[in-house]
Amino acid sequence: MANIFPRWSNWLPFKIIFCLLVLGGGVSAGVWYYLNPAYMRVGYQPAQPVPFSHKIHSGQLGMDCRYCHSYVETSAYSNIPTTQVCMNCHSQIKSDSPKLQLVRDSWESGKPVEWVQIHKTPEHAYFHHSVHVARGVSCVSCHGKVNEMEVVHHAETHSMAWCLDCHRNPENHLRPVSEVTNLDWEPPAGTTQQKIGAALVEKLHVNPPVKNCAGCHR
Amino acid sequence: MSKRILQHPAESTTGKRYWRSLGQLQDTPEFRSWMDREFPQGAAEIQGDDVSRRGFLQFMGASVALAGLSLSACRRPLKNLVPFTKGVEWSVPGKALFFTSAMPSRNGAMPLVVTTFDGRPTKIEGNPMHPVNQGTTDVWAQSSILDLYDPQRSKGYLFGRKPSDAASFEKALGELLKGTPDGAGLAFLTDGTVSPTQERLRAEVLKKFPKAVWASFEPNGSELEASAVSAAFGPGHHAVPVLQKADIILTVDRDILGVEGDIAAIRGFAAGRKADKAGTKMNRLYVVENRYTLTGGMSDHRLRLAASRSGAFLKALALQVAKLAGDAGLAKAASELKVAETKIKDRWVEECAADLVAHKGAALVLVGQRQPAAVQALGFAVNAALGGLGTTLELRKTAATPALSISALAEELRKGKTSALFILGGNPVFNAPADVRWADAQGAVKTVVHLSLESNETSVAAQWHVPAAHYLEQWGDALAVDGSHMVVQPVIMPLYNGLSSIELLAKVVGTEPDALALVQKTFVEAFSTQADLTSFWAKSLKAGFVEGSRASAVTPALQVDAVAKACAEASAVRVVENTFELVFITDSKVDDGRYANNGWLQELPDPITKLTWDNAALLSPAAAKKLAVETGDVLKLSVGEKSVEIAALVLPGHADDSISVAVGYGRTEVGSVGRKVGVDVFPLLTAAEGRFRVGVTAAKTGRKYALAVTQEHGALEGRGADITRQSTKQEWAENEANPDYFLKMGIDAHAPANFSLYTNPPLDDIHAWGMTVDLNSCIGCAACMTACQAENNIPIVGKEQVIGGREMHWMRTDRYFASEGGDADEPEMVSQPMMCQHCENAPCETVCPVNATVHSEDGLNVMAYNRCIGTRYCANNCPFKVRRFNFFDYNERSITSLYKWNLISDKGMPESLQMQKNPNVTVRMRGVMEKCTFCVQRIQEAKITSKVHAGDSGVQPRVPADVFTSACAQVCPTDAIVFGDLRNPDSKVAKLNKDQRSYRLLEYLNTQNRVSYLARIRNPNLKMPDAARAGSASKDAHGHHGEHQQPAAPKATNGGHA
Amino acid sequence: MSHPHKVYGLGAEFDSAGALLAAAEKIRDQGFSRWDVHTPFPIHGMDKAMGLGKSWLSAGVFVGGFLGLITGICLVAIPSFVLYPMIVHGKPYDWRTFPAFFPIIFELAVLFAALTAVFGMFALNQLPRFHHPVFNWDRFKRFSDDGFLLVIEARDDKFSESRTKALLEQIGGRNVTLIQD
Amino acid sequence: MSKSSVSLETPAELKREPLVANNHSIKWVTENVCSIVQSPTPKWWLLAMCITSPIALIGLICIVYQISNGVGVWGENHPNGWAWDITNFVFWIGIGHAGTLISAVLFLTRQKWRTSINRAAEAMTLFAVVCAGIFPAIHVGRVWYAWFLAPIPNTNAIWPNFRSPLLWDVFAVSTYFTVSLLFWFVGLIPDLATLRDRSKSRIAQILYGIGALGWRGSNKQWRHYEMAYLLLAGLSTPLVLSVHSIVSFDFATSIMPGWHTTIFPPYFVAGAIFGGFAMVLTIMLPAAQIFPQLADMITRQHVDKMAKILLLTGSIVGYAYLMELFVAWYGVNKFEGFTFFIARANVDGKGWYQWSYWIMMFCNVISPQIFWFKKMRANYIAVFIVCQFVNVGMWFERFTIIVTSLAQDFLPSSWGHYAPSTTEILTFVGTFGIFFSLFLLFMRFLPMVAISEVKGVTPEADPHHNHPKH
Repeated sequence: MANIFPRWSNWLPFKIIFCLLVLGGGVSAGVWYYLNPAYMRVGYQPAQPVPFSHKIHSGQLGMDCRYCHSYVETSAYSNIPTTQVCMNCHSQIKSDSPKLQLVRDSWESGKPVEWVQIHKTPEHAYFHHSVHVARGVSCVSCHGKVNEMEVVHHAETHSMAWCLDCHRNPENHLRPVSEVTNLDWEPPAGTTQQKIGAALVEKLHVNPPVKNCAGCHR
Repeated sequence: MSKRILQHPAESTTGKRYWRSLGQLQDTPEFRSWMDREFPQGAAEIQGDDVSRRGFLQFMGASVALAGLSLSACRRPLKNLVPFTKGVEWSVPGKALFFTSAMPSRNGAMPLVVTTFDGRPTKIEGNPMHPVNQGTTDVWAQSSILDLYDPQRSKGYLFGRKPSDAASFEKALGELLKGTPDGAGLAFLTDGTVSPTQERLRAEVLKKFPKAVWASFEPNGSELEASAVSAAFGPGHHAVPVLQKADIILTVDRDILGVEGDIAAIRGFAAGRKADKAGTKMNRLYVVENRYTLTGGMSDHRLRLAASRSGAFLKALALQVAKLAGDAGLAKAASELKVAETKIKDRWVEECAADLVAHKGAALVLVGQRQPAAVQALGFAVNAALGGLGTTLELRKTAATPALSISALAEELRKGKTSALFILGGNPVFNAPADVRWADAQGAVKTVVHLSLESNETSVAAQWHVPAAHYLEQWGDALAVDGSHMVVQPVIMPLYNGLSSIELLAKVVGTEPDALALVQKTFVEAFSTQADLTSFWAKSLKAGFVEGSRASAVTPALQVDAVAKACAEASAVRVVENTFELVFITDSKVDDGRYANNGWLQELPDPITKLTWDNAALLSPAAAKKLAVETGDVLKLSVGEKSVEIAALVLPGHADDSISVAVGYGRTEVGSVGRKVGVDVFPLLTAAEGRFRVGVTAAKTGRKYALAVTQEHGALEGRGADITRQSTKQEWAENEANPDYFLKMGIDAHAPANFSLYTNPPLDDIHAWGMTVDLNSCIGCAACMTACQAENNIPIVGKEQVIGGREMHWMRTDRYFASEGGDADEPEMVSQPMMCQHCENAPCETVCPVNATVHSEDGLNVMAYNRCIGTRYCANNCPFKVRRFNFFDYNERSITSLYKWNLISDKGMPESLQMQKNPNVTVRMRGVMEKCTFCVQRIQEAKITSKVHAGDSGVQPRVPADVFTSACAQVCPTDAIVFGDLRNPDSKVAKLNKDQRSYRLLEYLNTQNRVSYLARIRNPNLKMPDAARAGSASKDAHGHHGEHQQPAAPKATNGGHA
Repeated sequence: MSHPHKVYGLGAEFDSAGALLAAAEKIRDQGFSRWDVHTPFPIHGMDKAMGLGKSWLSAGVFVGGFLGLITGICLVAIPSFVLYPMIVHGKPYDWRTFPAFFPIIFELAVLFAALTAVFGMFALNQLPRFHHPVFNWDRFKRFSDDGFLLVIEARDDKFSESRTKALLEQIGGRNVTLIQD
Repeated sequence: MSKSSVSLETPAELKREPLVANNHSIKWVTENVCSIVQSPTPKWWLLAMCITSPIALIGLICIVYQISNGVGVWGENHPNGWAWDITNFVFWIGIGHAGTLISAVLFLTRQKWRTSINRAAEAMTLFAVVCAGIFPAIHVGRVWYAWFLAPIPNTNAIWPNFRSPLLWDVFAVSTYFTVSLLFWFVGLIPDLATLRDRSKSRIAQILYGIGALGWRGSNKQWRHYEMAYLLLAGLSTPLVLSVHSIVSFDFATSIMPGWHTTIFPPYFVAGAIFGGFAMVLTIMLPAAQIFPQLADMITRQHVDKMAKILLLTGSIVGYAYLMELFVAWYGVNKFEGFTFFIARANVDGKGWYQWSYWIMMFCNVISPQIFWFKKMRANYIAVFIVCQFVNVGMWFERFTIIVTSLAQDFLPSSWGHYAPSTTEILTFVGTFGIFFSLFLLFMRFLPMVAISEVKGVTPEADPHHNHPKH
């Protein structure tokens, strides 16, 4: 028997190659799936220090988003409301609720409530809220149906490709500027989102940066 | 930032200590009043963000708290958003707020508008409403924001060099003053800035302490000019040149467009220099100077002459003017002046005088402030003879009360009877003239209280050091160049509890040290005639100055006999043959040393020498040859018993018997930036001889010293017609009808028309951003470089790196010395701002392998830092070499530890410096390329605003013409840089782009630059002997060019390794 | 196909390349099909002597190269023209920029062709195959030195232990050995 | 095998000098080549490794230092964005051309003398490409983002710029390395089988056995093997020409004076062959002295032919240099004229790097001219010395091209000197350590000469050769 290698070794290279292919494919698929904003971000739902319910305030009470997020139409940032804004109502309503103890403490001590950040724009991207709102991009397009969320979660991927989806085809997402904060808005019967969107693109001269990197990176 | 700042105890030593924490102040009345003052009411919040990028430091220490991983947040670290509890009026998170203010200086305060983001000032601009500067500023105003955030600023009281506190100081102050009820033994020393409130408090101090002594000192001040004015016109006046009214200007040893002028003079000159179309009226500038200055660079005719011989020149000129104008008084005065034996080019003087006299009433002669008072007085007499009084030379009543000179004060102190000396600003131990022997004098005082921004040489020699408030931190007032009353409005609470000088004086007087109240009281007294003072205050505060408060001109007659007497009494300037004169020049960056710890200024190349991080002995090529030295050789300059050793820098166009050296370097007690930078030449400067000194010997030491010069090569190499196009007024008039006159110069005159096989993709945005740079207006002051640095978060890299050629400035001002025939001694100087040209066919783009730099539809060559991997190929393929690479992590690492192994060296930017960063511009990391973006953050802001304004109206959103501009264009004192929308026919840039003088660099490459230059027009007097030289270096001569080559700094021997 | 006696075949050794060539011609003429020669270097004329035609590997390589070409065109064109057209150096984003894409298309064509050549050869030669019955023949290792060997497999229809052995010895084979599997 | 395919037969009518001298047998070839690998480790080899491997380690330390601190630890600056890094890259990649050229082009043109040197030359190619690949990889500012170069679909929806010559480089160099590696490995398979069959130790048997992939030398295998080898040679030939052309595009497609030149592709390819052959000789001449067993395989005839190639390619390169000067003069473009006549040739004393230009001129154009003389071609010492000149000269050629064009370009204001840093120098020196260490490992563990191919050119290999065995 002068054979150096046993008979089973003939299949070994193929087995190794097969394993490597499976492993490589698995790693690629894993990276693809897990290291993707669709997994990393979507569904992120941290507990907030105050159990504030958007579902009650925005959904049931029908408060406009801009009551609290008051600078969304003027600033790049959509602000988190001050304690004062909470207290505008809650000094009268549910003024004894234990859930609001932190808010009352904040109001008395002057120490702000530390809310947990959910949507975080990457450091190299400069997102501007006011221009989006002014051009008919609804809150719901990026933040999902917050009015149905008891606890807010990250609803969309916020990846660059996702941004580009809308920047390239804004007609798929635009709505009349007056309906921007109406999270339940649907295109009226007899028309479609595309038709309305295309008309708005035309009317408002919507021309978001697509080739211009400096639109968002500067 | 692992700690939540919000829960910090007030005394925390580990957290941020640059501003008051919430815990410290939340319930105190001061906090409330401060809040009311800064943000009277309303609602706002701070959104968490990362300081490393946006420098977004949170107001009051509210902060993003990185609390690590928690179960509910297993995918990413927990970050918090911290809103205000109560909103603050006007403050909208993420939006800039603008406040008017003013930067005090000895030349008159600079009216400013300060940009703040969430309570922290980030950028300074000129006040566009003020007639003096109309929105423009200068290098010092731009960089003063960095002084505010200087991490090595004085942070507390020092007593005997040991930390103390405000309470101890108050106690000590009380005891000091108790000891001397009439003020005997009290002395005050202030700097030369004029503040109405300080003047008022001075009067109160002297009223309360009548025996107190009050002195004032500015190392680079204008005392000689003041005495010349008072000799010529009587005391209490000062002279203000009105350059916009002058058609013919002669400066004699006076850098009126540079360090010896002010923004009003620069703007006045530029206004008279506009070359809108061929044949328009344009001023003519004759310059007599010992070294190239910005003024010399703008000259039509320039005469190299040692400062010590300027008197001789002026005498010859005055005699000639007197002869032509028939002014016997002037002739008499001039003939009385005793001057050094000097050979002056007769024809130069004759033709210059003839030109001046021919423009009687519109001629101006300016004499250097370092010249003897008699010479300056004679200069005023010449102006009077030329009919310039009241037109080109305006006289005003001085605002400041006379004070003792520092020499007199030193004598007083040496008597040993002074118990307390208050030094309000300034650094006399370092920069008082050597013969004053200030250190001894100060040592004779029992208690010296020194108020300053930094702990300097004077502080360590004083018993008490009091940290000063930066002008952006405390209320104050000041007078602008035109004498208008301005309120210095603070935009941030004192970061380190510093006191302003008026607060300290108020403490001395015993009134409430409330700066706002003090300033308002002055205001009320000054404008008591106003009906509604409250709204007048508010209106003035909003405008930044008090309208109508401009100082009015007075018209005293020239006392020609007094001038003659002064001339007769003045002793002649000695000239010692075979020695040099040493001219002490005000440094264009650190001034008298006060800005030594400002990294932006230290790294800013001097407009003339392009030297950074140093001073040097400037001398002419001929003098260098005589001494057998070249740039970088250390010279020993000796006079009397004193000597200094300083590196030589050979500068074409310098007078051969003169050496110039900038003062203000060689500071010893200073932060790490300014330490060991340059050589202190104050030991050679004496009060007796003034700011030039004769009889100085220079000797080669044989040692070498590495100078960090940013422009190695100063010659144009026969490329003048390609790069810096020029013509003369006369030649332009001849070619008025030729649209190609400026387009077909240099290689473009020969190259065939560009032809492209491609159809370029359309740049079809509604806007097309572009820029023009008017070389005729640009004086090369480099204010644009500093503005760019402040706006765009550009780091400094340190001297070693500058020597290695890694400076990061996005724009530079190229300075060429060029002359036809290679005349090394008499070259012309040309300045050219150079930044990314935003080529439509950008060569940098195609070579980037990762699409990190591409083109936008509005014509920008955009750079996505986060995509860049740093191949540097784009920089290589840039014909203008305007791209800048982060060779190291200049933002995160100290410039002294760049070569230490990264693993063991500390990283991170001082927090106070993070506060300066523009939140709308990425702070770049190492390994990425960067370059001028045309201030794309401003473009985007403007576009977004136009879109938000358009709303759902259906109006096409479009940025209106000239509603914003780039940082460099905004700062430019001469409006040479104009930025805007080329596609908007109403915009300035679109109009200038069509100017006949408009040309683009290297057109033959077909890069289709978006930056165009407007050719420079010189206005020579054809009768002058040197008339033919004007602009000749930029003419398209074939084969017989030659320029002088500035010997390069020994860069190559200092390659960038540790 | 399993052989009851696990006989793989018969091996014979020849003196020289020429002798082997002559022997191969004879074996071919005898009508054997499952046999081969093992030599330290390829012998000129052996293909003909064994009745083998031209290798078809070249056709596969052409296909591979062509696939590389198509891949290259798609790789450069789809992102540049369809997925994210960008304005780069004022160059159009359509077919007119193709000259700038030639290098990558070319390189990919060559790469694919070369990979096809190598791995196609492996496949045709059934490599890697570490264990093989011929290695059981103790004189087999001489093939990689200076041996000229001829092996006829037992699977060949014409194979017969005794007759084939005789044939091999007759045509000059030495050390004719029965190779066990 | 058909006539159209390669013939290993030496036509008898052309009475050439034998490629294997002294009429050795096939067995002799095996014995001699394998004895290098299978004899005990010689002392000189250990000594050489002790020198080269620390040098390689220093290079690696420099690379780690550079990556952790930034490109600033090198001497590059504005305007010299590239200097030693790309010089070294082009230098090594140029050297890496000889191996494939010898293997492929000479194979296709039936230059059978190649057989004894092609294996070592190919190995040299691979190691040179390894060294070359280091520089573009580490010269980028953010190495950790170098994967942006790969066209991978990503959530940013952004792609590399396929118009960039640097991306072409990525594809060209990686393809070249892959194909060269395959070519080399395919050639090694029969020889690894030889080593496998001769090895006594179990470990060696297994290791060589794995490398040999179970090669049995059967004619059915040889048939496909030869076809594969021929095809690889056919593919490698345009590849080798394209790679250096593409490397030259880095410069030729730019707009810098001195770079923007259409002559670059042929000039660079010629230069690469030139430099590559010099490096082959640099290695093979000492190797032939160290291993006397190889002396009959690497004969004077080989050296003579390679010297002639050096003369030819050196002259082509010289022609290119002169043509550049001519075009610069004829084109009347002042910027280009300045680069060639002043920055490089320094006719008026204003050039900064004229020494580099004249070193290049002397080494690359003048020194090979001695090979017009047969005596010089036959003198191993002279050949070796000229090869060293060529190695130096080719490095300076790249340095001249890169640095003179960048240091003094369009605007005099941005001109700047360049000086290398210690780290930069040590990194380059380190690549020599890596190169020679790898080559020493190759000499020790793999057959330096293509055994089966050399056997194919022995007289005995001819089936019609009637010489009795032994």
